[in-house]
Amino acid sequence: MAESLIRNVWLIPLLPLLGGLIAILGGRRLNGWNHIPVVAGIGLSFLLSAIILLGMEGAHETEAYSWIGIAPTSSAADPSSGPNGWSLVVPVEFRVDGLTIMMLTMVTFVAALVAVFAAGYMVGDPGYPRFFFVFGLFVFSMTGLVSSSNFLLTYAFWEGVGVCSYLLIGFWYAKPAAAEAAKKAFLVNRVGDFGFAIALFLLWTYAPNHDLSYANILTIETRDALANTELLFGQSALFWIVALLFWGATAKSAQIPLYVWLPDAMEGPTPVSALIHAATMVTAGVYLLARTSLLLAAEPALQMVVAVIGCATALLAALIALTQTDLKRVLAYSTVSQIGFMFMGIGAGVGHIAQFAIIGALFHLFTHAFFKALLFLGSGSVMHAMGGVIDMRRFSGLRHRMPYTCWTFAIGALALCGLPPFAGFWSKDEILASLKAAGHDEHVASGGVYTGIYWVATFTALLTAFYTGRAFFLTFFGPEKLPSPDDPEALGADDHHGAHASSDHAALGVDTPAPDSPELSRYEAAMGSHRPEVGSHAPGASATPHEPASHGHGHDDGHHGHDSHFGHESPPIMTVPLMVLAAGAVLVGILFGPPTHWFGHLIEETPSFELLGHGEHAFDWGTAVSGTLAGLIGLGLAALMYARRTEIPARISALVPPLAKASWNKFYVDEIYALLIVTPTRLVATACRYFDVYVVDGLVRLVAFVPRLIGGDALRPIQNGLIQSYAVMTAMGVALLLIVLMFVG
Amino acid sequence: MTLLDSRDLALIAAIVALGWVGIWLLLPHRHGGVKTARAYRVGALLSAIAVLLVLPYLTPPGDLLARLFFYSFSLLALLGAVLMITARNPVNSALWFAVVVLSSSGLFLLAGAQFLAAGTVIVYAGAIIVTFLFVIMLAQSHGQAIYDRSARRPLAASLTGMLLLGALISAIIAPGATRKDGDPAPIYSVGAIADQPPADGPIAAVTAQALTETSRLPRPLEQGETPAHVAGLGATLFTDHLLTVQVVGLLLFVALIGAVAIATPKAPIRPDRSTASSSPGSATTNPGGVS
Amino acid sequence: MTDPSFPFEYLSNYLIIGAALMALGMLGFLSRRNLIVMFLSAEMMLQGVALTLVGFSRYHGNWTGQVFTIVMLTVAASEAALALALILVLFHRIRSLDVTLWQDLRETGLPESVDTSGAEPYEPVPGPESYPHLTPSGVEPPHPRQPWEQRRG
Amino acid sequence: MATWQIAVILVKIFLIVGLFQGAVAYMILLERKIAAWAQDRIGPNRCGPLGLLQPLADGAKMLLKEDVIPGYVNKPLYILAPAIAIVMATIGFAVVPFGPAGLDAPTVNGNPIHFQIAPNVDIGILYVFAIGSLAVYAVILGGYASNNKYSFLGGLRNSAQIISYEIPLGLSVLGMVMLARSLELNDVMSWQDRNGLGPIPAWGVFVQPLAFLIFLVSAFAETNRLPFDLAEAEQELVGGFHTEYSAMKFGMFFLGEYLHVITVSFLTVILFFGGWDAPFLGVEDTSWIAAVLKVGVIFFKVTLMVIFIMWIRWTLPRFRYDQLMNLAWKALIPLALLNLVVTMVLIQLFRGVG
Repeated sequence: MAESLIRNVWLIPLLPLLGGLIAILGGRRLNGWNHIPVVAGIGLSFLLSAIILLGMEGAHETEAYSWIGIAPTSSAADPSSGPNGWSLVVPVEFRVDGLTIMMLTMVTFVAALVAVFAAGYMVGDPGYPRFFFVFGLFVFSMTGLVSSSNFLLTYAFWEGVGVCSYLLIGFWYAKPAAAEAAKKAFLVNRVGDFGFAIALFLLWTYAPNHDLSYANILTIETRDALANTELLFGQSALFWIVALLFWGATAKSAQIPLYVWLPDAMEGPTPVSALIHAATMVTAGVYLLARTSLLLAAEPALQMVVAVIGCATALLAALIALTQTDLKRVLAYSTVSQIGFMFMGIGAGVGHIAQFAIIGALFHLFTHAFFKALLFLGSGSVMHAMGGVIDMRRFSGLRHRMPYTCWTFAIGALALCGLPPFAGFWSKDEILASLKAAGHDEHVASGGVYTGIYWVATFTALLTAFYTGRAFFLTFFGPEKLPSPDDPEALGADDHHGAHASSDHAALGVDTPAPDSPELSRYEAAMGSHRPEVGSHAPGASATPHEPASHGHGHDDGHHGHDSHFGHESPPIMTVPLMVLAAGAVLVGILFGPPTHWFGHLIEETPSFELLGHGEHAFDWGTAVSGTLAGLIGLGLAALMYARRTEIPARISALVPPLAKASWNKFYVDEIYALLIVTPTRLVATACRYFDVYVVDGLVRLVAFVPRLIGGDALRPIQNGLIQSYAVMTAMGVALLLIVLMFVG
Repeated sequence: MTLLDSRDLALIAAIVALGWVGIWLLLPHRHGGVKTARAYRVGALLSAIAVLLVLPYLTPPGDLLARLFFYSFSLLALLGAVLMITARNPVNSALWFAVVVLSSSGLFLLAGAQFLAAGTVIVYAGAIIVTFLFVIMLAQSHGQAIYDRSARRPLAASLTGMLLLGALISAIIAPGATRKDGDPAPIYSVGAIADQPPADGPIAAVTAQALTETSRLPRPLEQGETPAHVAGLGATLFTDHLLTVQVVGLLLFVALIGAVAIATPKAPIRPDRSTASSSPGSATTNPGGVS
Repeated sequence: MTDPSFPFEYLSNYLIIGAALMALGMLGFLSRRNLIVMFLSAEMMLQGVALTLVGFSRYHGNWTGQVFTIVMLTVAASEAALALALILVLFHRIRSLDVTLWQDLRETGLPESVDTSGAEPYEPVPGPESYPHLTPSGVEPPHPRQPWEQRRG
Repeated sequence: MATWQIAVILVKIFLIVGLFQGAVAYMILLERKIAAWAQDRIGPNRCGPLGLLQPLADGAKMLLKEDVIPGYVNKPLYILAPAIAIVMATIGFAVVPFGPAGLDAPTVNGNPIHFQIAPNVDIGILYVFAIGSLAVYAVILGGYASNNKYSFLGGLRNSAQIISYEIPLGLSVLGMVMLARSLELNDVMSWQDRNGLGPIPAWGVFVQPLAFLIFLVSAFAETNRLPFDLAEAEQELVGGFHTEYSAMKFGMFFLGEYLHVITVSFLTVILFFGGWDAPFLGVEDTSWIAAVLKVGVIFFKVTLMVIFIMWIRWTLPRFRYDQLMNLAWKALIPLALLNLVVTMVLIQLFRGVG
């Protein structure tokens, strides 16, 4: 069974695509059941990958078919001919090894649950078929990305997930904020993809046989050959390739300096945020770096850079997350921060702990997918209940109204804090342990840096616990309060989000176009239908600030706790995935982690990982204790400050106003980008425009003037509009040319 | 002057001249006037002589049966072509074209291209020409229109066509494959080009990129042996020329959509003619949409 | 490389027949005025080229020529579909298949290059005399407007 | 090619042509009998015992009748049309095996004797389709040349129908072709014989049931048999494209139609019912007795098929023209494509397994 499945592993990407195609081709005819084919497709894919996971031994590669093959002639087939020989082979080949099957199983599992959740969450949206089509397309691209066995194919799917991300962030494309965010994500990702593409060109140029398959590239021989090729600035080709791959990874995985798109990507529907912008796609960069870790391991300087960037990102994002009031944005920054942890792990893969560190990073990727998807879906559930409001200042104390959501969210939060025995603890601990080991390794040149990173990471873990606790307590504890348009915070939100494109609709949350707004009518004109959910589920939100709430929900929060339309728990189709994911967030750490080492053994079956350095590693009680302590302290502080609405936060922010303000404004990164990049680009563009209009166009006009002079009278009559006249000239021309060549030549 | 001897030159000139006059006489009059039967007879005679003059350039291939078939197919193709372009009735034109297609399918068979022979008959004779017959019959069910009975500048057109023929024939028979070593190598001679092996001719770069081993016949054929045809062609199509197949499939798909989009009966462009033109026009457009 | 049972002389047979078909097709395309006959002539040119390609394919002993002929076949099929659709549309507009009626894409200010005023009048082939001429009876129905016979009319 | 081989081929040609022309005469009798049975009549019973001489009388009538050529017809095309009809119907038999042929053929002194006029034609099925597609000309020219509105309409309708149904016909066959990996009809038969699950033979009707249905429907349409005989439609079109034909010219059209029925029955039997395949007759059995038995089996199956076709004629009512076109373009072609794709996927999945 598993053997034939491994041979036909292309089925795993194909099934979700088929489901998506059925969903969109069925359209309205499916009558709101469009999610069924997609869920079925993803579920089948998960089953297949689980079967492969259980029955797999070693690594396999299968070639589905070879799309383009431009092979060298026998004379040019010399492998050492380098850039002068030419060859391009584009096989559609897939591989099954530990890394791949881990990612496949994780992606399809989470995606299946998120799809089920989305089936409840997106009910009634006019773009329902489109949503599930793009959803299927995304799962197709993502599974293709992780199962492809060839850099070129990986790149194609890499772009595929980018496109799907774009389509899903801008799913409500009639909403300007969403359109802007989608554009931003797309452009920022292009910056990174540019690096990836250049890295591919370099690989193609310098790799032996111009073969871009993993089996060819990820070998010691190829690595040495690349390392011995001098390229630019005294650095080897290997250095540049790895650096550019890292550059590509920073964009996709939202690291400094290209992380800015991810928080804005929260404009998309929440299931999308959960799946794409938390669990799967953003980890593609980590996957890529892990996949090429053999190459990375040969460049210690770059590894240091990776670790430092990851550390800086983790710290910065955690600092920003401290003060954000938008629940989804807190989670988004936490995602950025956690991926920073993964990068730290990748960067710590030096010396004999290389394999251990990479496995740690991948394990964090694995566990993170579960609890972050859980947190996002939980926030989606909250948002669903609050009628699209996601600002934490406008609701609180929801634990009685939404018990399932509350407690599953709590489990996710504990996992994120890294408290034992939740999943996050095991994986974070492995990363910290590898950082510490890298610091103490005498073979590593600058171990001090790693020690520093270790302490910063521990501090970041504390911050993580703090802001996670803050979000949880703000949402679910304290006095019960539901959103109302009269809430002073609702208006105040506008001021603070002023820099954002979403400012217009902050009061109405990010998921729904404002009712009665021109955007909504345009949106509905575009979608051709009305979204019933807004009216029926969220009357509180349907009253705009200009129109006093006629329904009376917003005034006395304490008295209408049993309102059947508003602030209720989500339906089972949404809570069941939450519970499944919560079980995962508790269990995967113990099942797969250090207690069993299942995960480690699985990943070790990846061929190129066996070539990495590996030594013995005992469970490090020191990091475990310090990490747990950091988590407990952070959580405790959060409980102290937010569980029952104290004045401490305000006082603290009054104590260090510049820092708090900077954190509130996300450290002005967007503004700096605007100043450093957008403005100069605009200046250059203006200059180019003037050059184009006056110089180039002038030349063109000059050039055009001459033939007009010649052709005016001489050639005009020839164009008589009759096709046969033209054909006569052509035939005569050919005949005369042949005759002339015959008798003159 | 060095490449063709005077005998060939005279023969080609004769073909061109006879064909010119003959086809001019056979073509309809410029203003649709009626030509005398004698003019037709003279034209037919001259054209027939021109066609027969082409025959000396053909080399009899293979055994008796093959020769018989080859010459009959060639003659049929040429006669069919002449009759197609001179027929007054477009239905006859289409039928003569069917004759041309069938005889060139026969020539395909003789060249060992069985799949193409069958495919050409199915596609051309079975579908395209029949569809054309449809349109002709629907558009001109009554008699011959003025534009069928009048040619556009028949003298100049036949001169052009025959000059093209003469130039092509002289380029083909110019010594290339049979030239001696001392002679200059003419690059415009088909023989010279064909004689160069693809590996180092002027098309070397193209063939080197486009051809892998599968696109050749497995080995040189023995005398009289027929290659396993369809399997080899299929293997080539789906390995070396896979992209070609995909592009061609896309082309067909686009053409299908385009034809449907164009031929679907639309509201008349001129609103003032909406009542008058819809009723007689719709009858003619429907079968086209179907076919 | 080249097939010993198919020397250059045999190839040149195919080339000459192909060239003749091509030249005659060109002749027909230039001289005829019926859109459909012109199109058939163009198809005949393609047929000549196909013969040439098949000959070369056999001569070189590889499949490339035949593959390209298949491409030509498909192109011809697509072309036929589109051309027929276009011809139908054109015919629908002026009720005529005459190519010289479509000269609108000429340079502005040029006169039309084909003058059909000197053409001899159309004499319809006499129909079967056996058709009975019935005496009209009843109310004469309103006649539809005359179809738009000529663009200049 | 030795002279005796040509002689054998000529003998086979004469045999087949003579046999089938004669068979057609008796098929007409059979059809009339079946029609009578279906309509609870007696049928022809005057000429000879049980009406067995009726075909001879019919033939004599056809041949001896005055051959009228109406005025105002397009004479060359008018004469050409029936000739095309019968020629195309006859030469289609060239590649149809009526017994073991190719590698399975029995031998005389080591020389194989093929039960097929042109053995080892690499493109057998394509050839049959090519010839079949040329048969349209008879119809369309007959309709056009008659210079008669009803004939013309009948010709147009019929040729549109034939062109349309050629597509599902060809597509439905491709499944079997892909399975057998050959366009040769012999190979298709021997594939069906060689494969199979225990006692169940791998006949096309079992492995490609959908394709079989599509093929059957399209074959009815191709041969103008009754649910699809819009072109003749005696009640509506006064006989369709051959209204103006009489005597032997009409007889040629008639003969061509019945020859088509035989061809189609042969194709159905070969592609979907295993041809000469019977439970105790294997491909490895190349003795003469087996060969004769195989010929018997294939003719038996063909006879059953012909009777089935005639039976259907009196079972189903005629289609309307738009229904006919809808059936071809909106049902059969998509279904045939689907069948093709599914077959491809399954072959890809189980490649190397079976």
